Amino acid sequence: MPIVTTLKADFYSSVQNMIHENEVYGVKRKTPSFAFDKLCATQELCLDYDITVLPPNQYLLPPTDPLITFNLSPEVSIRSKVESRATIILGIHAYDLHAIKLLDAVFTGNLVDVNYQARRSATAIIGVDCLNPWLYSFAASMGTALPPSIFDLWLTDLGGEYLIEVGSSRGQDLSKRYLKTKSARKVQIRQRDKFRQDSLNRYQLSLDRSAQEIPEILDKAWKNPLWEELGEKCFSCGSCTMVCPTCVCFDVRDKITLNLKRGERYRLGDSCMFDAFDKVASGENFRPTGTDRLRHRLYRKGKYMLERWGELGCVGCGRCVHACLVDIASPVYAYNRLVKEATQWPSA
Amino acid sequence: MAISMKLESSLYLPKLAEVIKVEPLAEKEKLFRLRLRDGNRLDHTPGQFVEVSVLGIGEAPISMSSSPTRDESFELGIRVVGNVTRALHRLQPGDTVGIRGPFGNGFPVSELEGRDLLFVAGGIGLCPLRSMIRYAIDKREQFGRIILMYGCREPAEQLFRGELVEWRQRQDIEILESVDRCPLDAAWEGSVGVITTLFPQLNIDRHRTTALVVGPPIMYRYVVAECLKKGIGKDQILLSLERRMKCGMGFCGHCQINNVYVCLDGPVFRYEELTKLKETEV
Amino acid sequence: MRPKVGVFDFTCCQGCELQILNCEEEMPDLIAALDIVAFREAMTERGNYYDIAFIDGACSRESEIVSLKEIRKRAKIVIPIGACACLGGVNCLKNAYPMDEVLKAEYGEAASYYDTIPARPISAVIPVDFFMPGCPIVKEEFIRVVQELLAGRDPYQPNDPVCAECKAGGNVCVFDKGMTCLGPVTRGGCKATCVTGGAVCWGCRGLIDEPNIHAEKEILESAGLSMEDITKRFNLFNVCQEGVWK
Amino acid sequence: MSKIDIKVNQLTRMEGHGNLTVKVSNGEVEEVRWEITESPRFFEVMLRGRPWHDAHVLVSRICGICSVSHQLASLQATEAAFGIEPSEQTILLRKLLYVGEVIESHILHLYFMAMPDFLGAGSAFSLMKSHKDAVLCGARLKKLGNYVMEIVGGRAVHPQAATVNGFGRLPSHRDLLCLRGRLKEALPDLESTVALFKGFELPEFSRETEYISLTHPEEYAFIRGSIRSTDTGGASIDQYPEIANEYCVPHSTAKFAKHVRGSYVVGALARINNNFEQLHPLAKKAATELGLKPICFKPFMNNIAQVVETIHEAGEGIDIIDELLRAGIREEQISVTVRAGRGIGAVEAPRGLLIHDFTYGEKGSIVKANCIIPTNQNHANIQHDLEELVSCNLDKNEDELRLLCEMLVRAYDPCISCSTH
Ligand SMILES: Cc1cc2nc3c(=O)[nH]c(=O)nc-3n(C[C@H](O)[C@H](O)[C@H](O)COP(=O)(O)OP(=O)(O)OC[C@H]3O[C@@H](n4cnc5c(N)ncnc54)[C@H](O)[C@@H]3O)c2cc1C
Ligand code: SF4
Ligand code: SF4
Ligand code: SF4
Repeated sequence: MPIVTTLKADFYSSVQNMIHENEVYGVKRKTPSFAFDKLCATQELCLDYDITVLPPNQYLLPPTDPLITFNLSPEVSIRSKVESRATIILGIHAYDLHAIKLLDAVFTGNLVDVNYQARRSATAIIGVDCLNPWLYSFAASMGTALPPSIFDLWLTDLGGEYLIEVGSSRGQDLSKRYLKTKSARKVQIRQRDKFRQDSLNRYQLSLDRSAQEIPEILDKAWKNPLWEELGEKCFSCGSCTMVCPTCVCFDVRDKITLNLKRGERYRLGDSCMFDAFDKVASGENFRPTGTDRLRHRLYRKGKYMLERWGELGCVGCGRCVHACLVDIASPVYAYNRLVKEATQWPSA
Repeated sequence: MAISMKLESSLYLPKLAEVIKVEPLAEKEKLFRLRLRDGNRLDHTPGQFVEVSVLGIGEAPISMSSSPTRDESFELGIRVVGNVTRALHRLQPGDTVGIRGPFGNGFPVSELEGRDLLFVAGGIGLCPLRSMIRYAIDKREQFGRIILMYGCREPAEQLFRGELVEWRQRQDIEILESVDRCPLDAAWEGSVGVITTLFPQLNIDRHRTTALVVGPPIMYRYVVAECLKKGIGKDQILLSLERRMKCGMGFCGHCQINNVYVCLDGPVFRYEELTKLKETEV
Repeated sequence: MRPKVGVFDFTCCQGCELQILNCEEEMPDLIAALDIVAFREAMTERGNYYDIAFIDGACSRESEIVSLKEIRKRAKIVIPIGACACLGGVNCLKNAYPMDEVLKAEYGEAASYYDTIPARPISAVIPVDFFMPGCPIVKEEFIRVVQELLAGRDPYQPNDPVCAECKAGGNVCVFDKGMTCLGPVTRGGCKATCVTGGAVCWGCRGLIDEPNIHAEKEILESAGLSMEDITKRFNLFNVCQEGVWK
Repeated sequence: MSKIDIKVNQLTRMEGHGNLTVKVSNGEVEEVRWEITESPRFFEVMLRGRPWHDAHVLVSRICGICSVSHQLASLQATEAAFGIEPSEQTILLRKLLYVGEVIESHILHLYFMAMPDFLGAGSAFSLMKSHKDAVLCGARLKKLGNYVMEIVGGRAVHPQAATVNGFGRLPSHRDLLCLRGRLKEALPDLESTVALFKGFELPEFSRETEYISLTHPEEYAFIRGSIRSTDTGGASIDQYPEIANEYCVPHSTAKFAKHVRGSYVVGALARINNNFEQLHPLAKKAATELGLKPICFKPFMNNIAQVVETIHEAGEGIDIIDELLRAGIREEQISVTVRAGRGIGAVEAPRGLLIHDFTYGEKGSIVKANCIIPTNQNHANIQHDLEELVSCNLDKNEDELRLLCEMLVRAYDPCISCSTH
């Protein structure tokens, strides 16, 4: 696939055209942070950002997502409901794209979740390299600071222009339709690689071991007192999961009209950190304490998802590190502590 | 541009089923006989479950109680505990429910062929086991001994009393029954005490026997210990687990135990597998 | 048969009843689905038996205790609505003082004309079947609870802290802006409307079932609040849950 | 009618709990009594020790219907105490927030509390069958008022965005454009409201009394200004204790008030009587059409004054938005420096003059608070009106007289839970 360049000024006017003809979700300022939101004007777009409050998953797995609709009267009937619209996500960072790769594995693997799939295939992804990483991010050490090859277009800010890597035929079409490009020169590609390399060195948080070792570390850590130490402080507020790009758990509920004639079944985001997540009707709660839940979450991120879906469940974005008000949610902190203490505590 | 697709392939789309018969089993339990509106069979394996919807209330995972060896209808034994089950209990013949599934692995039926089957049921646990019991009865010649150990809290809580009478009369099934306590006015011929008190009377060939255990979580630890004492292999003790469950397909995350999903990898587990899971203390 | 519904008000600002009237869009369907037989703020007609009684306001007079008991006798399902009815709400701030002092402060010489007792939630006076917290109640929640009751299920009671919906809604946490918040221990279900609306969570929906009070105190203290500030903060809506706090 | 014995326990379609007693025997009025039984909540006590940043959150809970008024009065009291002058943008946004409250509150009264009387029904719910269009028109306008408060304040009841010296969250340019459109679209509904109320026959009753409201040289006063009386002219807001003269009556948990006569009136009619000339042109036109001009001594005309003010606020709303859009919405630094001192905030709640008077200690907590509520100021006048209304309607039968009395009380749109704060 080709690599091209475009002048920044040209790029921004192309974005204006893109907005005219498409539903474009881009990164905007949300003081003191940034957020994905529907773009109305090109001036709103901020491509030089460190982190967004929420990952762009909301466009693939909306907070509430109807699954079926039904009629109860005059006759019972059920229909599946899939809402999707052609969408462009503009400005995604590499770690968030890695997360989408994981979602793809979860929702379009052996069993296909049509609600996800319909939206996913209607969504074009234009990403951008994160050259000035966020204080809390540790994507470099998770190996997620550079994009997996599932993007349509990928931008790198070279100063006066963007270097654009075309990743798919949809990207090709977008580029043809909207962008004024020249092919990239070798020196520009070298420049990109250098910028990327520099950015990797700019991450302030990092794992003390390679990400591949996390499952092994966790294998020996089930009874580590760290879980208790952290878990005691947990609010069970689910903030860490709400901001996480790889959290996919959901609850399912029914809604019915006041005249009891029609209704809808929808899913909505749930969290394994909530007190009642594992509670069954008999009253049994299989993960009754904050400690149990915190440990489960960090095992899921560091081990279970990898074993089941082939990707680590943490992409190192750092959102949970910052979101947790009692500073206990950080995977990098927990994994590093476990590495340090691995020799001091008996394994389970 | 909004595209609203109606995809019939959605895994969340239940099939409509009609209630053809409702039978009380005990104070809080009823047996529902259902048939899919499209006339198709569910073709389940004993031990599998379905997601039953009462539209407008919600969905609940319920084990198949009937054997696939019979006609195209199927049966679910349901205890009232909350919203969906309460709504189910309000249903009358002719009413409609939604059914998704069957889900889960079920019992390893072909592997069980030729073996002695020790069914250990606690309370509502008889519902899922009944599916396998009836399967074994219908294909009686394919299996060795069939032993049913059934424990309840009180005689009045026994489910499938009519069938128990039938089974007791058969020569080819052995039945051991217990109740935790027995009111003075109740007629009761079985033992009094928790289900494990039945084990001393049990004589089995430990090499030929597979135990199929379903009951409340606290029962498992004690029953497994007894089975092990009898010399049944860790891989020949099968347990069906209950967890909170929403989708039934490994997406929603609720039923996860360490890295296994009860809905996909279970609900039937070998005890041996469970010993490797740190979150189940069976 | 449409269920007979009564809406009653006690010591409160009647904002929760107004929230019901604010369901403008759903009003025709609500009226079709419910037989509203008592709703003093909006209607003159009045019935004597209720399938569902919604009660707005705290109890703060002897006469209110009598009326509440009467309503309980006539109603199948009693649902307190709003912070005042569910928690006692702001009304309980006066409980810090002796009642005769309170009366005197307001009425001076004429204090003896009037009576008041320490304010308390409805559940402290009569058994209740559910509660719909919030100051004011959330319209959507009211509609949902009615729908669920009509459909024949127990209404769903949110029990996750406000933070969850706050984060899921994409808010920047107010702690990042140098403010403080009761979101981590307060019962959600309001879509974190106060944070979304530019303020902080004041705790109007009461505590979740198992709040981590210790951790909340810790984060408020590390944000610079004194124990006195923390107590005041918490007391705005939750005086009656003070025991839990201390 | 020689003997009449009216006892209305808990008047309906009204905010709060009030009872009405009328006794007539042998053509002689024996007793007329307007009685407030609402449970007092003691806000002045609750306010003691509250920190400055949540005083407005607390006082908002004085009233669910006019929570914005209470918030603004208290924010202004706090700002006055701290010597803060909010920005032009803040004032415009507060006015806009107010537009929402006035529309919502007036429409709620007009359509849901007053209208059933004119159409011989017990509630707007029962009018859904016979007068569906009118009820739906009312619902739409009410929703509009709520929508304004949602956009500017965060939600309709106890909005959250307004804080000391600013707004915690600002509406976006897009929000405002949308809001402007909605206000414009509502004009036909407002015209129908005029036509509807023009068609109602208001009871003929007039009694000369005093009307008091805020007044402001540059605008039809809602959120700022000084005091003005139809009897005694101007006064500054810190003279309020000499104006209100609150006193207790044994049968009422709410205080009563009087100025130079035995009673006075605040509210929509008082504002129109004092500030008629500053009404928005659209509102003036409606006033003419509805036959309302100052000074009007007919209490039932308060309903009409509310119609006129609703139109005024809709017109104002559009103008305010235009001004905000011209200047562009800017994020502002909200800075507050705490100091000890006293501050008085005065606004015109939908039901009339509302004053909050706070004294702060060194650390920015309230040491003393006083709230003067509109309906308190009307209670005595309601009582006097009732007395006269009964004595000149002794020819009516008991039911007719009861309805007339109830309608009179409702015409004041009393907010009793407020008045028994
Ligand atoms: C594989 C499998 C097979 C099963 N087979 C059967 C079967 O054959 N027969 C049978 O009767 N049951 C069976 N069950 C159990 C059955 O699924 C549950 O009883 C059912 O889901 C309950 O649903 P409900 O809507 O009626 O109850 P709910 O309304 O969901 O809840 C019931 C009770 O649980 C508690 N509860 C629920 N949610 C919460 C919460 N968020 N917080 C706190 N408490 C909560 C409440 O106390 C409530 O009273 C099976 C379960 C599984 C997983
Ligand atoms: S676990 Fe935390 S750091 Fe990892 S992907 Fe999720 S939010 Fe980001
Ligand atoms: S780890 Fe932190 S963010 Fe996550 S649930 Fe616990 S307290 Fe909330
Ligand atoms: S603002 Fe409050 S409710 Fe929202 S996340 Fe922060 S602490 Fe929680």
